[in-house]
Amino acid sequence: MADFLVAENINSYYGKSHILFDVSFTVLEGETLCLMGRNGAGKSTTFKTLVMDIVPKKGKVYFNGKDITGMKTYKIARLGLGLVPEDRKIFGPLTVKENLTLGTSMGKGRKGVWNLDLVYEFFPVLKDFQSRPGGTLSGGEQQMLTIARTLMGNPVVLLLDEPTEGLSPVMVKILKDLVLKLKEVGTTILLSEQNIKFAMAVSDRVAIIDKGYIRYKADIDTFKKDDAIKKQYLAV
Amino acid sequence: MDFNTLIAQFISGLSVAMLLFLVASGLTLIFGVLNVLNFAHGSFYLLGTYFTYQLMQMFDNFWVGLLVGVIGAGIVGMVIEVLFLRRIYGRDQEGAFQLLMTYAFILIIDDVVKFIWGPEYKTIPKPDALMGSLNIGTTVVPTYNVFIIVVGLLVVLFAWYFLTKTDKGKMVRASSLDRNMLGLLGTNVPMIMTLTFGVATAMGGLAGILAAPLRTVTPGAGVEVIIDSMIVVVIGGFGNFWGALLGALIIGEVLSFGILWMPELATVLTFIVMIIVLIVKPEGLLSKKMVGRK
Amino acid sequence: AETIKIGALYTMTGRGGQYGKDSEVAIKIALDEVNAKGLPGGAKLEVIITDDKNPQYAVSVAKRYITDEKCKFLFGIISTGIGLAVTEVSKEYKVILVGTDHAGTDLTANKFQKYYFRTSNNTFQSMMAGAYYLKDEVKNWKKIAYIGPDYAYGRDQLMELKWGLDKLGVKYEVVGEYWPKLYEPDYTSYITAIIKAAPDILVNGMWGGDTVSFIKQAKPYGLFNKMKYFHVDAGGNYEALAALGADMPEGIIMSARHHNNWPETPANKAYIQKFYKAAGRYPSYAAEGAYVGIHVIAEAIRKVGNANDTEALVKAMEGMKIQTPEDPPGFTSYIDPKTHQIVQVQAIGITVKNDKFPPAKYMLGNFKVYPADKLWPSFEYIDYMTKVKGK
Amino acid sequence: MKKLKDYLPWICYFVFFLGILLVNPGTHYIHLVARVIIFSLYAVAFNLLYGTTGLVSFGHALFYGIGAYITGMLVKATGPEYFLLFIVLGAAGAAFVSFFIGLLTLRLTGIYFTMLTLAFAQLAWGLTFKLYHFTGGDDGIQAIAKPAMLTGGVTKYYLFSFVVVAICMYILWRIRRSPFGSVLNCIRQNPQRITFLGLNVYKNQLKAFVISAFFAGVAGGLYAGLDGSIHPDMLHWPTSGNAILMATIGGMGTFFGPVIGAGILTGLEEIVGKYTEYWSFSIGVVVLIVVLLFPRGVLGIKRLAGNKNKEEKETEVVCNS
Amino acid sequence: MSVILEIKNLDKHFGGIHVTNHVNISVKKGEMSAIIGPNGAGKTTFFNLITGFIPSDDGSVVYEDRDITKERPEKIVKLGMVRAFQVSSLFLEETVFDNVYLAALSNFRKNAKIFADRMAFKDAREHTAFILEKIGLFHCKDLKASELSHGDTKILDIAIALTLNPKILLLDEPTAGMAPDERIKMMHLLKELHEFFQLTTIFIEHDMDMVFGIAETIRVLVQGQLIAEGPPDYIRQHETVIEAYLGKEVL
Ligand SMILES: Nc1ncnc2c1ncn2[C@@H]1O[C@H](COP(=O)(O)OP(=O)(O)OP(=O)(O)O)[C@@H](O)[C@H]1O
Ligand SMILES: Nc1ncnc2c1ncn2[C@@H]1O[C@H](COP(=O)(O)OP(=O)(O)OP(=O)(O)O)[C@@H](O)[C@H]1O
Ligand SMILES: [Mg+2]
Ligand SMILES: [Mg+2]
Repeated sequence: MADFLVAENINSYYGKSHILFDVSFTVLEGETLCLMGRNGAGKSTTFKTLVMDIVPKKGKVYFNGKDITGMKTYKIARLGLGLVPEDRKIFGPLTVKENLTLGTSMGKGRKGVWNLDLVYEFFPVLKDFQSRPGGTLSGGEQQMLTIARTLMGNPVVLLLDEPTEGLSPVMVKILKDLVLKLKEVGTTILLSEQNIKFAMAVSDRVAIIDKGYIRYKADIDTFKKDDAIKKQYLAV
Repeated sequence: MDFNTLIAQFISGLSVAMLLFLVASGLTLIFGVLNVLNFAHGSFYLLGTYFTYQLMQMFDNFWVGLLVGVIGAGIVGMVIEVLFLRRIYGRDQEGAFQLLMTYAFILIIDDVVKFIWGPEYKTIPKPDALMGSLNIGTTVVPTYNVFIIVVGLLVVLFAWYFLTKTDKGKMVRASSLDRNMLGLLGTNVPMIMTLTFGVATAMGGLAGILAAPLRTVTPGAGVEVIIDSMIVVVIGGFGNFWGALLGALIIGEVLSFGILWMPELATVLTFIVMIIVLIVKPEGLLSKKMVGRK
Repeated sequence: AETIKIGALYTMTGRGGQYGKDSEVAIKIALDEVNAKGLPGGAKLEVIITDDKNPQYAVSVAKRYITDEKCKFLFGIISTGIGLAVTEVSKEYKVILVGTDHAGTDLTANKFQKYYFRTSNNTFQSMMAGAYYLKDEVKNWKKIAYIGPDYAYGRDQLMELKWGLDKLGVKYEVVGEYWPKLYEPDYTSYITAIIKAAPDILVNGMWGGDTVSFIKQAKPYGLFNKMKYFHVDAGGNYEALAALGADMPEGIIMSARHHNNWPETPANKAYIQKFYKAAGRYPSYAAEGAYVGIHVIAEAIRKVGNANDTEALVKAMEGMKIQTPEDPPGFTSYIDPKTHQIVQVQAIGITVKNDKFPPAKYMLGNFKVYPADKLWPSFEYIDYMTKVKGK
Repeated sequence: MKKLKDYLPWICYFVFFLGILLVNPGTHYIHLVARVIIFSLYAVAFNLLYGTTGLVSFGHALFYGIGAYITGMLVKATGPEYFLLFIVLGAAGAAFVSFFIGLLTLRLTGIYFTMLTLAFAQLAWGLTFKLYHFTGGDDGIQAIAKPAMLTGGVTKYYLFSFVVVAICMYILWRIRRSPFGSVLNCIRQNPQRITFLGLNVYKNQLKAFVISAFFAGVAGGLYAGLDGSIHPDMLHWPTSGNAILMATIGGMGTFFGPVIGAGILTGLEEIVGKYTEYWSFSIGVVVLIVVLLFPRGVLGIKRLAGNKNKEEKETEVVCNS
Repeated sequence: MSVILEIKNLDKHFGGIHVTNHVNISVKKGEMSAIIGPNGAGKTTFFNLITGFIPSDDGSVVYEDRDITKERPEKIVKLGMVRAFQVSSLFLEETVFDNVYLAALSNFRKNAKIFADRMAFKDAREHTAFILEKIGLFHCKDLKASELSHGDTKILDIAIALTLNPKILLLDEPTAGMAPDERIKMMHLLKELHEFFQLTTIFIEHDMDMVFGIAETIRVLVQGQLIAEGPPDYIRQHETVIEAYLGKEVL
């Protein structure tokens, strides 16, 4: 296993507000790392920085040994970093199917298993609704569409920002199976989650971020046992 | 009113409509795709014409001029998009800033044209092949007008095919909705936007060039077409390509028959149509009410 | 020596921009002539030109000219609307305004004020000459149709022509009035409607680019073979002849306020030659009004001996005789003392092939000339106008 | 102390516009500043819609023009004795028309609204142009007399305009700071939430539209008296565009910004027009610069500078309930 | 307890989909209830229908013996049925105080005052302070809404709703996207508010701890139909609910 996605001392800002302070971590090839933390801790900001949606003022991001700091978002996407954003960003007036096909553009020239049929197999709802405008889907349906859309591009690294938000318990279960399946085919995953049970079920390692600082890193078994940490940063 | 007059007047309306549509289509494309109200669209109409004029001074060939004019208008459009418009995307009150920025370009381009080519009226002759007239029944229709109608229809077909049937077309539509997300999915959004703007301004140029043999080529001519084409867009439904076509047809025909029956009202007829449409369907004839949810 | 400043306002952008630019050239030519000849006390004339944009701005500039730049004269103006706004300033500040282009009859009729003078003809003069032409030169007609831009200029011409025809006792019937907007780009529907109305004569009241568009669009419909075309205030403007080139139909009746090929006097030829040398193109009618205007001012200053006594200058201009490029042999233009309108002959012609003034391929020819005093002043008409339009 | 800071702009306002009379730079410049005063009312009224409510009207010239035409035509018809009353009637006329236009246009949002207002204003412009027996058409209407006490020298009319405008500005200022003003300000930010506060977005926007039109009408009426002449150009779209320009240049997020914008635009027009016929090019370039570099306008720059320090401090405050 | 909200036969189609299928619900005054159901079951739509945000195809909504089926949303709010949003809906450029204060002005019907100073209303000021105090946002009243953390924005959203003196409070996924600790805080807060104000509360949730923790009644919507209704214990055991929604293994 190689260091696949590396954040090195990244410092990110919104305008003048300093959000991330020297955030560093590494995701190994094929593993699932879960980034945890309270609301406003900086998880989403970290995700956005990794794909250069926010360019860090300081620090570097490496993907597969290559420095991608400051690269254009779409180029990073074409390298295979697929972000599933927390706020979904469905193309409302476009149909579900059109939304899905838009996802393929990041997968150009890369092989992978995902295609329309497989996606529909995992999310039958989407098949039923394929010719409806994406904007008319319910909150949870949109969440599925967002994930499916990114999968269409056969990402090498999947960045999942709170994928279970707004999903019903059954759907959360389905999603869990999906993530496990993705791991099986070797997808590297960076996850952010508030649903701890879900996180524990799929992650290999855990990092905790608080007020923009990485406070803790451990593998999942150590973390499970470390109640003090859970209490301190996650209040559970 | 006899049948022949009706036909003649109908064909006149059609020909008026097609030129209106050619201008409005670029406007509506920019609007529908980039969410930009390109108030300067008429300036590209003007620029295309002057480029063609310049080329015809050198080569005396309408078709070469046309080609160069269209491409020229597109290139200027792309340069403006890259250097200026791009910087205001996503700003608060973006609409107002777009308006001001494109307004600034009306002012600038008009003066630049005057500076380079002078204030006098220029002439672009019709190509020889399209000189004469055709007889449709007992009605005389200039060949050139028929040519414009045909070109208009071709543009409609092409745009329809591009926007709804091709992947690029889908990207173009998506980029009007969420540029950021599209980028995250691996699409080179700035390039798409630049190209779209270029295509649309080239269409503006095309409209100007096709109109030139029938109209007066002069600085200021661009501003005059913009309000009419905006009304077409309003009537048809903002950003809707078919809407622009329908709007243009309605305006063309209403004007055409209005002139027969109520010549006193000619100058306000378009506005009357617009107000009626608005009362009945405020979002325009072919625009679906947005079903987006947050 | 003293510099006498003239504050000029001209449209320099958009459709009317060409008139402004041409006037600018003519002003330079006239200034050279005037200053070379000399003014009392070795004074020099100087002209400041500003783009007038719109009436509000023009008024502001006019006031600046007077109060800040100490201009002794206001000058120029292409649009009647701006002329009407600025004539108020002239009246308020008692500074002479010499109008060189705008043709609205009002300024020398119902809206007359004593500090206003005009050195080009008004629409009434054109249309009255037109009425004579229709009566005497055109045979066997009864039905006329009118098309003209839907604003004061277009409306006035029809009113004046009708008044003139009635006055001359001509019997006619108006079978259609068409009112496209100013700068209408597309006349196709009007053209088919006019052909349907089948008048004997189509009277057109457009100017500049609108004339060009209309003729280009009407020609392939055969409109010019189906009726007589009559367009005597601005139809024969050189800029339209130039823009139309070979597209100009032959034998249509037109006129303008100045012609480059008529009269073929040395004065006219010299003026046109000078203009061509300075600008690299032939002038449109507007230039001549400006050219004459400068000479009128210079002449008045010479008579009075200075430019400070406005009342004396007004007196000097009233009734002033001045030889202009458009005067045929044996005639001298003069300023009507009652209305301050320059009185000139009107020459109406028809289009004939003539490529001596490229890029025009057709110029006017077969001129019929209408003596000045038959046309203006017509106090009867001024009364009529005052009744219709108010003071 | 807060009070004084609130009133500081007012003090500047009075000091500048009255002080200029003491300096007495000459008739032309008084006339110029009189234009600034009148335009500033137009721009501030417009900004109630634009900066506050978030509605980009591109047809405000319509209301400005109606104010001017009603005032002018009434004076022409009956004489100048009731000049002030006619200005009020003109403004009322503008408000009346704006009510119906608002009913139609406010059903649409964003740029759609913008285009519609433009279309209506162009219609009115077309009509003014065309109905020349009634409006004088393109020739406009001249020799609009002023009451005896305002004639003779521009200073009297300057003072008169100043007083009228100052009163209107004060009213608009109060409106901006009233509960209603807050509602408008919040409609811009989140209309859906306004609905679920139990308030009707449409009605409030309509009110703002009518109020804004009323004061634009006052400005138009005042202008009719300034030059004694009116013209369809007052209703043409560049006049509407000027409102957006003045508000943006000065700072649409502020109350007094548009006043500064009016000053800058008028001054620019004066200076550029004086030196080049390529004024439209020059103005275009200035607009570009403003749009690109000073999106918050002149007054906004100051506010931004003030905010910077504040922002940095506030990131320290973490509000954890 | 009397019935405050009576929904009869409510029906809604979107194109071919039957989103709300002849739903009958009666809500008792002072009840704390939850609506659960799979994604796309029609929960949000249900809220949209009863608050007048979208029109229903059929059926009626009777609130305090008054038919409000065709009322405009702002009218319904004025009558006391108030909602907070799934994605918090705030005035981002305003301070926390001003966000709530505007609601207070609306509550005291002072919003249309066009010439008074907006801060001149003592009752509204006090009410605002009271609500902020109550909900625990008072100490950050001068922060801009855009500067709040995700959790606080949701609390502020609810604060705005409360300021309107609701009789019924409708909450669409109040804890979605919240960290576990904030979620627990929110749960306590809702319970407290419910008791303090005697509020009838209906909330939509996917977090089962929350649903089973505080709801007195749970209603289950599946494909637009109300398939079960009852106290937590009953729902927990309900075969169809488990199958359609909860799943065997609770995550
Ligand atoms: N657009 C923005 N402008 C300014 N500050 C922002 C912006 N977006 C987020 N922030 C601030 O940045 C900090 C980190 O936000 P971020 O969205 O990364 O948190 P998060 O860990 O993803 O939280 P959550 O679990 O709520 O999604 C927060 O304090 C937030 O208020
Ligand atoms: N405007 C609309 N047009 C068409 N279909 C719609 C529209 N609004 C909602 N729907 C459909 O109605 C169904 C119910 O949607 P709703 O948002 O009420 O679900 P929900 O129960 O809130 O789901 P979630 O828990 O995922 O938020 C969904 O299938 C959705 O796609
Ligand atoms: Mg987040
Ligand atoms: Mg929902």
